[in-house]
Amino acid sequence: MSQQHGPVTAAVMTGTMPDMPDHDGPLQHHFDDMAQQNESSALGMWLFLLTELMFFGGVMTAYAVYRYLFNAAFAEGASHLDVRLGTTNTIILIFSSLTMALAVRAAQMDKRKLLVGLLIATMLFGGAFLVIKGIEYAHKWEAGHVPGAYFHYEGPLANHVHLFFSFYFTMTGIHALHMVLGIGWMAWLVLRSARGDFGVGYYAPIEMTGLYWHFVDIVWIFLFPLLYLFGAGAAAGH
Amino acid sequence: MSDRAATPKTASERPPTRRRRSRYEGDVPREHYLNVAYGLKSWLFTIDHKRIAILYLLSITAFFALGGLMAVFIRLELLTPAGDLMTSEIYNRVFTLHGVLMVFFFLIPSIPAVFGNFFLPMMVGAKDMAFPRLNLASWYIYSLGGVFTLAAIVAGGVDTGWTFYTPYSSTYSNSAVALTAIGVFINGFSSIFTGLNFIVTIHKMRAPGMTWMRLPLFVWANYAAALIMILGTPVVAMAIFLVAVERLFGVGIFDPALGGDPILYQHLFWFYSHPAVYIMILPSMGVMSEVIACFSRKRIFGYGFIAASSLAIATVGFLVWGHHMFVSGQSIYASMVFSVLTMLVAVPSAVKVFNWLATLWRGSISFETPMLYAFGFLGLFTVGGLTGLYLGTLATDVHLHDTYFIVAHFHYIMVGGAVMGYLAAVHFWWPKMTGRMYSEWWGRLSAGLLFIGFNLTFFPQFLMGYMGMPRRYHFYPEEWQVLNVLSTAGASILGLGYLIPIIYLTYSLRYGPIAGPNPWRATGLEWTTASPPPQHNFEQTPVVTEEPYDYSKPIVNDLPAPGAGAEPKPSPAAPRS
Amino acid sequence: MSHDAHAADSPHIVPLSVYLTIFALLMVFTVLTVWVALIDLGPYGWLHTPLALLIASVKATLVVLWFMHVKYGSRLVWVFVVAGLAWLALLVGITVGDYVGRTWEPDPHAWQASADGADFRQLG
Amino acid sequence: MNGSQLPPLLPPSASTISGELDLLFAYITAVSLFFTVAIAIGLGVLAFLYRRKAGDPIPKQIHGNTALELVWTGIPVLIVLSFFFWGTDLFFRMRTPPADPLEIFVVGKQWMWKIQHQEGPREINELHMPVGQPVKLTMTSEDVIHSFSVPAFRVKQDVLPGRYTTMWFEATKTGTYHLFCTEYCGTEHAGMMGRIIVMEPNEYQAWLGGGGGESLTAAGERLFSQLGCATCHGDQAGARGPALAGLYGTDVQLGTGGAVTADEAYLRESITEPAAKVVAGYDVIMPTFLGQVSEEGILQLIAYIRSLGTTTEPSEPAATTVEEADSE
Repeated sequence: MSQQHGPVTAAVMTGTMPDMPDHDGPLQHHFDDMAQQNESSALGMWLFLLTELMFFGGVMTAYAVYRYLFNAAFAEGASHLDVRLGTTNTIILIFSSLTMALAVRAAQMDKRKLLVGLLIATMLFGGAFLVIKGIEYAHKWEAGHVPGAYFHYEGPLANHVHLFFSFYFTMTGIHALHMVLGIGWMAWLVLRSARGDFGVGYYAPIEMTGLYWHFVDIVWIFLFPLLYLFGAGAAAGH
Repeated sequence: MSDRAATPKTASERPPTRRRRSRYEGDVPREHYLNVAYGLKSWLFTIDHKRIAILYLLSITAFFALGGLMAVFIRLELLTPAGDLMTSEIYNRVFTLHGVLMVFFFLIPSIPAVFGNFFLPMMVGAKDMAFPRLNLASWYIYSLGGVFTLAAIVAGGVDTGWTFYTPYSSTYSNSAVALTAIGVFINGFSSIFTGLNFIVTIHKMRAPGMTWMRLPLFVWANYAAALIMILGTPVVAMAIFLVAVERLFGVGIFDPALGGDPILYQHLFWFYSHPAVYIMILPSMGVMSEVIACFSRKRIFGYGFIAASSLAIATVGFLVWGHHMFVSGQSIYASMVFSVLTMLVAVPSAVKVFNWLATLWRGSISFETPMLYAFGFLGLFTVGGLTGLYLGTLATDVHLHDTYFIVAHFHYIMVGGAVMGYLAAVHFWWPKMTGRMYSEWWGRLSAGLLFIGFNLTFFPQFLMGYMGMPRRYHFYPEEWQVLNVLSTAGASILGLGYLIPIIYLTYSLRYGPIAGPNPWRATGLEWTTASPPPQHNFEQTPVVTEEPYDYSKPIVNDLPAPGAGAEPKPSPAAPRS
Repeated sequence: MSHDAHAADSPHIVPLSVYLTIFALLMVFTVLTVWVALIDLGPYGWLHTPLALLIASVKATLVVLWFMHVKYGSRLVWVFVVAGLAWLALLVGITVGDYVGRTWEPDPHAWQASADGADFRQLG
Repeated sequence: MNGSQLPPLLPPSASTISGELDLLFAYITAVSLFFTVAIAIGLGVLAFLYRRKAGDPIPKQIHGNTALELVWTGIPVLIVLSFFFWGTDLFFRMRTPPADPLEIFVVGKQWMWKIQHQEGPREINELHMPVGQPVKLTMTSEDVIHSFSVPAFRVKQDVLPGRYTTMWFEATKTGTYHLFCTEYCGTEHAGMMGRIIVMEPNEYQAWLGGGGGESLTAAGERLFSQLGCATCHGDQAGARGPALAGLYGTDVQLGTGGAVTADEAYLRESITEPAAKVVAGYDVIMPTFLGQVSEEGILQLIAYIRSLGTTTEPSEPAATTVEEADSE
């Protein structure tokens, strides 16, 4: 049997499961043609994104319940988040989505240099997002807002604010982890793109990574108002 | 397995068997998926769905044996009312491990990961799963999850029950909850990837002419189960992840001291874990459709209704999770809604049973081992399903919840249903997977023993449950000893019934008669190729021209002569949607 | 689907202007959502959350349809996307429904009745 | 239970609902038995009639029958709906306590049941109660989830940390019955067994009298002054906290708008999480008493607050319902 060793686990961890082709040709043995292979990749990726949706859905459900139960405390907790940094990050992430979309377009049009450049740009935007996120985390750490044994919060609603910060760190943490994996995967794609693996006939990995990245962007589009903006009105009212 | 793979070379040395031989066997060592490559590496790096299925078969058997051993300890302890065999700490770890191993590492992967992996691509006429490497990855993920869980045993075990209810699991338990939770979490991704592979394979990899209404019902059943895997598993993964995070970092989302609600965990947990029962039972039902049609030589009765009922079960089955929470403090109005939906989900299962019975009508029924298991399934699943109605009914559930009635009910579904179906599948497809027949006599004996042993083990538990005996009790009031002794006696027969197949199936690998491509004269693409199948399943891509379960013509245990039976050429416009 | 087979041979390349338009819209909606969050809606303060979620949904729809090419994709992907959203809605909706339902439960203040003294006689 | 021969196959039936629940159980069992036997016989008859005959004939292939499918879909739907309606009707009655029950408080703790009677007696893993009188339990847990189960009464209710759940039952027979914890709660889960002792009302009164100790409201009043609650929750106008007399059962206007009924759950929350629902017109200044008062203490405080009645004057403890009745 012709073995196709590959970074199986890495592929899975980044959520980019569709199989990589052999270097002797992108069409894998068990597909009839590239159309079938590409459609399968796309469907597989979308199904994976559905599971991701339900994965985030689990914690979103928990958030919805507690938001319903402890509305005031959640607004108070949210008012401690930095709306400016959150907005900046939202904008950065939209930029990265644009560059990602354009990277797929570059791959479709077989523009290798442009593809590499846009992928790197996407990674840089993603990196910038994570740096800002790190700054925010550091602020929270200093303020004692990291949930757990060292959580420190003065005020009558401390317990429920603690819950809010549990959600803040869990949700943004999982989101950031997805971004780290996506960036790592893109680094691999940059190498392969530079090598010339992708072209008009075969760019499914780029396209799939794009879907993944846009999904991560969508998650943030919801996290941003749910976590940051919720307290903004309250903060403005003070 | 490498021993096994060597057999074709020594084919001429074997004593002659009484079975007919295909023209493909005997003289020339034929290349198939088992002997195409040798050595551990050829197995650990395989991307052949059939070999991956064998890897799964071996690993889930190991986990089943371990989980079964735990069951032996449980039943021995409950032989006497006093907790005299082991301490409560140990007992709690034993039943937790029994549940975790059996549910997450045996029942959920059992039929999909072994027989789905092996036969789903063959049944739709594909060379492999859509994502072969993802398929292998899912086995590694499964194994990694298993390693974490086994590590948890070494680290002192876990005592939360397989349900990991908060806040006991998140705050109070002094056992290796986090390790086990991580193991189950990781294992969930294995299930997700298997389901994802199934769905894409069914949508995109069907052979020419294999329309949706020509799919075998096993494929439909696995499709429905795969939907649950990809939509449900992530939610329980998140729930268990939150428990692990709460234990490790004190991020207390379920902590009552912070105002967290422990019932919320139960919502998230059962959103998956109730449909998970259908992950176990739907593929088993799919096996039933294959086996019953084959051994009664009849087209399945009401094909469309059986296929649709699988989807109905998968869909409505998602909306009934709250029936695990009728006494939890959930809103009584939510309970009411969950109750009525639970009632409705019982109906498609009943429809299936009626259709199988109707299939037997005016058939030509024979009683080989897989059919005996199918009969066993019908009886036990009927009891299991009907006793579910007591639990979906609000008032009776209040009395029966968390008693041995529940234990008996879900064992009738999971063991009487899912495991019987699994064993039916093992015996039905064993000749195809290995090329050998097992001993029919021993097969029938163990099927009979399992049926008797199972009923003796679990029927008394219905009575105990109505008496009020709570589940997960290490010791109990004396008046229930008689029933517990009966149950333990049955368990010993049950254990024997599980051991026998392991022995004669292993024996058959070397000494069993050659099976031929189609020993049961069954329909379905998987039987149109050699046993064991060649590496790419079919010598040439099959073309489907007829509906499934067409038993209207004689079928022989042989392959068509090369070029003769195959369709002239695949039609260019293969329907894929 | 023949549609897809066609797409695979010559990919549907979306014009640059479309991407840039979507990008611009996303930026506009981002500014809008922050602005809406900061203004004081007075007695309609409860509208903050529905508005924020509405805007987020519009943004997500833009990303899904154009950046993720669902607008040009097969019907199958549409079906799965819609099914996934429906499932999420069921999970969130039914779970939150339980919590809302708990507040409706009748809680007859039996103590109150006995404190009023009206029913003492029945007990004797 | 004291049987010298075979053990019984039914638990004792000793509450007002246990008879009807057994009847519902019997109904479902009858239907289930009918289907199980019918399917088993059908299977046997079909297997016998259509066993493979010599010559291995090819049977006529039958596709199905839509009318038949509709029949065997429709009939089960009607049957299971009958289970649903009966079960739901009974469930709602099981969950709605009758007016004027005897109230008893239960605190679950790894691994024991702590029970407090209004009149003072406190017991562990035993619940003494009178026959023929509805009993309402208000329950909470100090640690994990427990479940209060009395098979003889056919009732069960989970006991949750941080929250009150209630259940009620009325015994119809005197005797001693099992009490179990049915929600797995840790190492000694199986040891969380107890007894329900149902007595004649006069025996129960005698037992109460013998139980001794201060009444629940008295204990609550003592705790109330110990904790200095009266400093803010006094009766005088302009106090820092709202007055508590006459509070219980009324609707409280909240500072955030809206209103909430001052029931046990609200009172508990106001002690453990004072800032969650603040009464209109008051500042958020009360510290939490979570961790400073045990769950039993909170129940005592609530009993005391409830005893303050509906008048503005602190009145006689109203927990004397049974005593008064008895004195007649």
